[in-house]
Amino acid sequence: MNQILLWTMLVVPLLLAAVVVTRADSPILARLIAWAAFPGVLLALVPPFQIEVPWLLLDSRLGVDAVGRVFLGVTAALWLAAGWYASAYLANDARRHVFQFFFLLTMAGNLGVTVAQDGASFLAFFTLMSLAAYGLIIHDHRAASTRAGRVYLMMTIGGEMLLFMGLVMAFHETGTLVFSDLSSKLALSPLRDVVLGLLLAGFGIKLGVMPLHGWLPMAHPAAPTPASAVLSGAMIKTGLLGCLRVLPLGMIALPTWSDICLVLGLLTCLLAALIGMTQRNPKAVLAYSSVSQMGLVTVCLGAALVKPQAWPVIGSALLVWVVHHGVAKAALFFGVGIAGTRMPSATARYLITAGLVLTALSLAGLPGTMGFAAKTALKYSTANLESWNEALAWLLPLTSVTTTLLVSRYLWLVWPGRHAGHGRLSPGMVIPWGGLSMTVVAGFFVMRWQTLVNPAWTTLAPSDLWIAVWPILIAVALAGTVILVARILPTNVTVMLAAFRIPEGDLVIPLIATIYRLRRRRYRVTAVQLPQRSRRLQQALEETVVPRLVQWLDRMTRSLENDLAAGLLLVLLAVAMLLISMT
Amino acid sequence: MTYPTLYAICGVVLFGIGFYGTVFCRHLIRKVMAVNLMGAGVFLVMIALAARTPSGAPDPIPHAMVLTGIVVAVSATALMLALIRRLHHQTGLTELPDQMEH
Amino acid sequence: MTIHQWLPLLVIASSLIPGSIIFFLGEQQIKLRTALNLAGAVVKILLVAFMLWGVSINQDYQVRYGLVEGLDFALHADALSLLFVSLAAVLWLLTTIYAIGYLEDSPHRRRFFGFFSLCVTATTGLALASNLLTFLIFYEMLTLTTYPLVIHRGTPESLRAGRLYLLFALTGGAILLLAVVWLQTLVGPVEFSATGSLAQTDPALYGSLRLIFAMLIVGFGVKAALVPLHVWLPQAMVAPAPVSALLHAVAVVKAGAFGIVRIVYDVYGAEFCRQLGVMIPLALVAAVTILYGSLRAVYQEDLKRRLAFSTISQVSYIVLGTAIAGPLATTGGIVHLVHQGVMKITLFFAAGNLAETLGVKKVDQMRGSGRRMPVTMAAFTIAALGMIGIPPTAGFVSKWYLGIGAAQADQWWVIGVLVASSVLNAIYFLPLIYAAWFASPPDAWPDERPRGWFETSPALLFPPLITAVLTLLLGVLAGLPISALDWAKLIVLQEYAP
Amino acid sequence: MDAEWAMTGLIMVPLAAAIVVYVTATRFVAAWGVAVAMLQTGLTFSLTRSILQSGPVQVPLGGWEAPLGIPLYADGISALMLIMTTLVGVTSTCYAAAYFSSLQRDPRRSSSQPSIQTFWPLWLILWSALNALFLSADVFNLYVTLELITISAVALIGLAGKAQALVAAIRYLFAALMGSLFYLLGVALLYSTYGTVSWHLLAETVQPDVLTWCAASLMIIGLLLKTALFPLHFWLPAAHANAPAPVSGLLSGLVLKASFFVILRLWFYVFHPVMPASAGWMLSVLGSAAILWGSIQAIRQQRVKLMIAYSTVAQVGYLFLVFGLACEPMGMLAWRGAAYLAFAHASAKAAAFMVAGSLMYMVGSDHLDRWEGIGRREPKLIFTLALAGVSLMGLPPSAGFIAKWLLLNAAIGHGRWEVAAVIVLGGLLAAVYVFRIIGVSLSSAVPMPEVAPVPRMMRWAPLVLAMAVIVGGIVTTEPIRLLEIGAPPIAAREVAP
Repeated sequence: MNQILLWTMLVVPLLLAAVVVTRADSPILARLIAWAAFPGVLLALVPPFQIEVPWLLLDSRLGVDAVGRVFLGVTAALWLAAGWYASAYLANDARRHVFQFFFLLTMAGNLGVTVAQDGASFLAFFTLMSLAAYGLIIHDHRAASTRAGRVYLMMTIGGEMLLFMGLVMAFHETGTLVFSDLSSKLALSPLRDVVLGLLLAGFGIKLGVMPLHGWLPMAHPAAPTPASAVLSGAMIKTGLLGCLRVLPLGMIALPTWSDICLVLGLLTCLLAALIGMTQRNPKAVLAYSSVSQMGLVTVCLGAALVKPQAWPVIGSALLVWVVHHGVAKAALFFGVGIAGTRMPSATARYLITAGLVLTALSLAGLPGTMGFAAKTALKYSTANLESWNEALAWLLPLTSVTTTLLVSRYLWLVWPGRHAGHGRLSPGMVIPWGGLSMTVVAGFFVMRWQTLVNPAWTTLAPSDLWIAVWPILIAVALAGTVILVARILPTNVTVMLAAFRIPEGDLVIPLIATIYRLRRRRYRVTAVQLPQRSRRLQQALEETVVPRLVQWLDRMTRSLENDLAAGLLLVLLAVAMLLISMT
Repeated sequence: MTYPTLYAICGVVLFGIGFYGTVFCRHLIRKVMAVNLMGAGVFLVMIALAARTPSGAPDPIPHAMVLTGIVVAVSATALMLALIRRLHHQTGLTELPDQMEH
Repeated sequence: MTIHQWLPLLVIASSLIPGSIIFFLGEQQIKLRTALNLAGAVVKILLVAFMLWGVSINQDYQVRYGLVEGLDFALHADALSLLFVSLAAVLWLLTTIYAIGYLEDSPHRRRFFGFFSLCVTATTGLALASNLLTFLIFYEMLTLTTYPLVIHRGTPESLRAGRLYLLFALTGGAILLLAVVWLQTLVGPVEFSATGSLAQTDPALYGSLRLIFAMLIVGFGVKAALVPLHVWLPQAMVAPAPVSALLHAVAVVKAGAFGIVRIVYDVYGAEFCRQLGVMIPLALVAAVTILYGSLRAVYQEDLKRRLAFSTISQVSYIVLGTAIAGPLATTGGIVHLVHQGVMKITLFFAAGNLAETLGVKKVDQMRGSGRRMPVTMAAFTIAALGMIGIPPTAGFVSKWYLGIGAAQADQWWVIGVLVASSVLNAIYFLPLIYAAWFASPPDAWPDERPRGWFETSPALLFPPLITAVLTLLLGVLAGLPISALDWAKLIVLQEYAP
Repeated sequence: MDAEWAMTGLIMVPLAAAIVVYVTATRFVAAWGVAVAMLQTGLTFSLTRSILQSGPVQVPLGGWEAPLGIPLYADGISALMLIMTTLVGVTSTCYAAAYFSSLQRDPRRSSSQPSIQTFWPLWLILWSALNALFLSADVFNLYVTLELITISAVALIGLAGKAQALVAAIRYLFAALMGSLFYLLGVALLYSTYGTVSWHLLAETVQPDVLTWCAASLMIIGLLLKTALFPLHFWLPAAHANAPAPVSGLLSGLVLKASFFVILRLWFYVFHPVMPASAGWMLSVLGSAAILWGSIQAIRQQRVKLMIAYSTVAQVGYLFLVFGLACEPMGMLAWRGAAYLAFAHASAKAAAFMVAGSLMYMVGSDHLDRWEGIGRREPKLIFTLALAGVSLMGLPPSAGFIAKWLLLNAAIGHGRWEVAAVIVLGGLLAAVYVFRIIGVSLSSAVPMPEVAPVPRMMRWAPLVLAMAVIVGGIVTTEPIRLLEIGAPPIAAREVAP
């Protein structure tokens, strides 16, 4: 039964994609597409199991395990929501077939990644997801989308290659591709650091850790809203899943890697938030927020690599984080679409505004939301790291401040009613959004009630509350100050300040420009000079060597092929033969 | 030196003269004559060497060969003359043109 | 003679006889010719299938016929040859169907199909050859039967390409002949055997054996288009698309690569090759070829030329796998023999469809072609992704085995080469895919000729579709016991048997 | 049938037919030719079978034994040469019948073309003489048959009637006669020393002394001139290229092989023990030079028939490689290779000349420019040319490949890398001129040329011959076994310096 569910989950989106290609346009098909991720939700509820599929790829293992289950649940739920949302969002798009096609393929890949238990099938689903997502990113064909798509593709292929190399080496070191064996054996191999370097870099690209994040702030704003939601909510988590699958977490301490993870994680977290604050596109702000959040995830990984014995705690903290960020971020992305529409009534506007604010602050760890649980979990799990204690004690609250500022920026940009909306607010969009937003709050209570997570993370003790709240308050105060100052300052100064903006994709932009310049120059070298050289050689041959050879042959022929020469040669040969015989 | 040897050397000399003529003469009739001279030289050698038995009685076989050879030589000469005549008839040439134009 | 002796001959005859008869048919006897061609191709597949079944239950199919002393004509169906024969048989059928559609109404089809069949005959024979001499015979036959196909159009460019092809192929063949004779005078007639037969040679001959190895590689390298012997291949692109397809996927280029595999494993023996120290140079040549081919492909504006340079690069994967040696790399090399064939033929079919239906020949004319010819371009896309080595296509499986094989042999640099080549493949394939699907089509195609109900005629449409599906299946179902990968593993098991 | 009858018949049947045809001046002259061809096939077959069964055959004509009688002798190599003659002869006969009858029917051509009445008797005499030569058991008889061959061959060239052909014929005749006289002088010296002309008896008594060496040098060099070995080939290209269509093939295929056969006989059956290896090596060096020179000249020609004629110069060079390679341990390979190459070349070259003749008949010229696109009109003929070319290039599967394979084996086996290189290079150069013709003829740069119709037989005869060359590369066991019978004793000899 479980197996049937597994195969249904994997095959249904692919089959639907095949049907979409034929441009069949029926309401049933549209509904099926919206529900395509549902088997995944069901599968997340069954007990863990694993099956061997020797005929698939390189002896595949598929299955659901404790970690994968959480990822699967979040992923499937988000895709389900995105599916519903998309059917409403794109109802009038003439090219929705194209969107649906790539949407389904990406979905298949993303769901597959969560159930892949070996390197090859993981890589296969991972690639399917990554490449198909390209179609989502460039869906609207604006110049910015195309450029974003190109950068995305380059980095995806690069990541693909890193993962390929890493897995090849990992297989060589461990003799297996099954993750459960692979990570434990890898811990002991002499090439561990090289392999981990390659794999972490490969997954880091997907995860968007600085400095590998360039594609992310370009791609997420470019994609249509439902796609951005899953890109940010579900797909970047596969990078984390990959790390969890291959890292020898809880087995040994890897001080170097932990340092790298912690430094990069914190940097990512703070820098991304700062850059994000300069953005004007709410989706770009959210994208940078994702980068920033993934920085925190990286910090967790670093923590787990310092203290293996703390892994059970950190692991569950990460899972909570995954669930929370996925749901909240998807809700925020949906919110961008919803906030931009014409509100039917003031009540609706208030409700929607409240939902947006709640979700946004949840991201910053507002008590009573899922974000609080996640934040607390993070704090607990990173406690007692010998050398990092001091720094983390200051830096983590700081990240809360920056996150709050970032979501404030987001709220400022999307605040319902500030701009004249366009388009109708359709229930197909509101229901998924509302569902997710409610989950953000409800999730907290579910967690309290469940013993799945550490009970300490969900106790609303005053000290914990205060620790969670003061950064938010500081940030709100800061934001208020900024708004006030902006009001007071002369207009030309605000305009000047507002002109300061870091482009989406920050570092990547100059890099890409350089690559293109180089490529053009190279092209000139190979395309023009090489034929010229060979032409010169050919000319030399045709004009000097060949005529001379022909002349010489003509002369030889004249002097050799005539009666006189032959007569003389006849005698000469006869004498020569005689002499040779006699010697 | 015995007579047969002398004849034989004579024959070889004739052969050489004929060879010289064939190669160096350009007029075709001269060439024909030179080839015949070569042939005559060979026949002379054959006949001379027929006297090789101790008794001095000539060996009949070389004679038979020479007779055959003469027949061959005659027919070859006839063919040569016929071809030369035809060539002359067609082109007025009495010498072979140079090789190059094939 | 028993069935065991007849079968290899029948497999060869199944294309030889139709080919020979076709020459004597009239130009206008189209139905009969088509029927003959297809019948031959189907019979060949059936025979090969029967043979596969037989070999899997340890039947020994071989036939031997002495030509002169030390020169035996010998055929033997071993696992490696069957792999190649199966590939040739399947792709021949598809290419024939394709060619029938492609050459509709063009002149000299009798000549074309006659030589086409002979070309496959030579390939089959070469696959089944069980000693170097038989191999050589079919190798030369291949050169001769391909020439009329290359110059089929008879234009000055195609004649020039034909000349260049001959110059390289015949010179290579001559060097090969010298090497084979030399080898034979040193060690006697050389039979292919699973682990090579030269390991016991007197060490005094090692120098000569090295030189012979180099000559053999040069001889085969011409057809396998190893740099710098590749010059002819991009020029030969003037041939009609089915020819290019066959040339690149099965016949010529693959024959060279197959020859190298034979030399390394079945003549010298991998272990002995390493002992002689000839493997690393070979691997280096292959690596240079891979990178050079990919690099040049990036700058080609002509679609078929781009594919040609891609072939140069991809075929050397096989050589690379062979040269790295070790069971895993060998598996990768051998399986790529099949995978590359399937993928590359798809690409050429698709390129041919574009040229024939829309008149699209240049890369920059492909904009929007995916909307006009979705099935063709879907096939193209799958094959191109396969070339890059994207899982779960066939290309990934090959690349994976090459990678882990290189690791096994401690040749880490090879992984770098593979990755660099994959990146370059992406650089020259992905823009095409992008242009085809996401760019808007032009107002008018260069030379559009609508054919029938579908986007193009069914004979042109289905072959690439089938091979594209095969590309996917070979990758996705790589673990199945009847997959090419499994067969390659079986071969490797024999090569490395103690 | 009795081998004796077969041998006599092979000589007498064409001779008698020649006389009948000439005397009666019958209108059905071609029918006579075809009848002779059929008879010859049967006779050759029966003789070959008898040799395969019971070894070499010696027949004293009229019961007169050597030294007085004229014995006939047939061993494996003569049988192979006879098969070659019959094969080329039969196809040429059919080709000639079609060629001349269509000439007769075509009023525009008959004035400038040779009379059909003259061709047949000459050809039948040539045939008879060739058979006689291959069956001769004494060196004087070889001379007579050689002369017969020369005279009939020259007359056949003269049939073309044009000035160019006459010049070529006269030049050829002088060269051939000179060669014959050199040979005859050698025979005289031999007879005076050993008192016999039977090569069997000579082989038993031959001694290494000055007179023998003189005789050997004279005979072999004379024959070199007749075989047109480089640098004595000056007469060949013009003669072969300007002969009428059916004659060129005969000249290149058969007439040259006659004098080569005599050299082979003399060298391996008579002089082998007394000639030093270096003398053989000298011939091989000349052969190598011939391969290169002939091939390069062939490439340079603009007329197809000249190209094929120069190709003959090159192929003759291959034949002479055997003299340097015929030493232990690989000597037998070389010997077989040379004999087989003679066979292969005869068939392939005759086929090539026939194709050239047919196309020249259609287009009116054998200039390569005029042949552009002709292959699209006449694919079968070009295909035939390609098949013949395969053998000339020495590519498998063809008789030429087998022969070159054997020679190459011998060369490398003896460490003769320079020879091996020349063999291979010659093949490549051959490819250049063969494919030059094929490439031009398949060109689509010009509209399809208009051509005169040609009799069907002029398409089929060369194809049959070309197919025979291919078959000769596949069915090799029997011919090679034939060559074992009466093979010369290539005794243990030192490799040449």
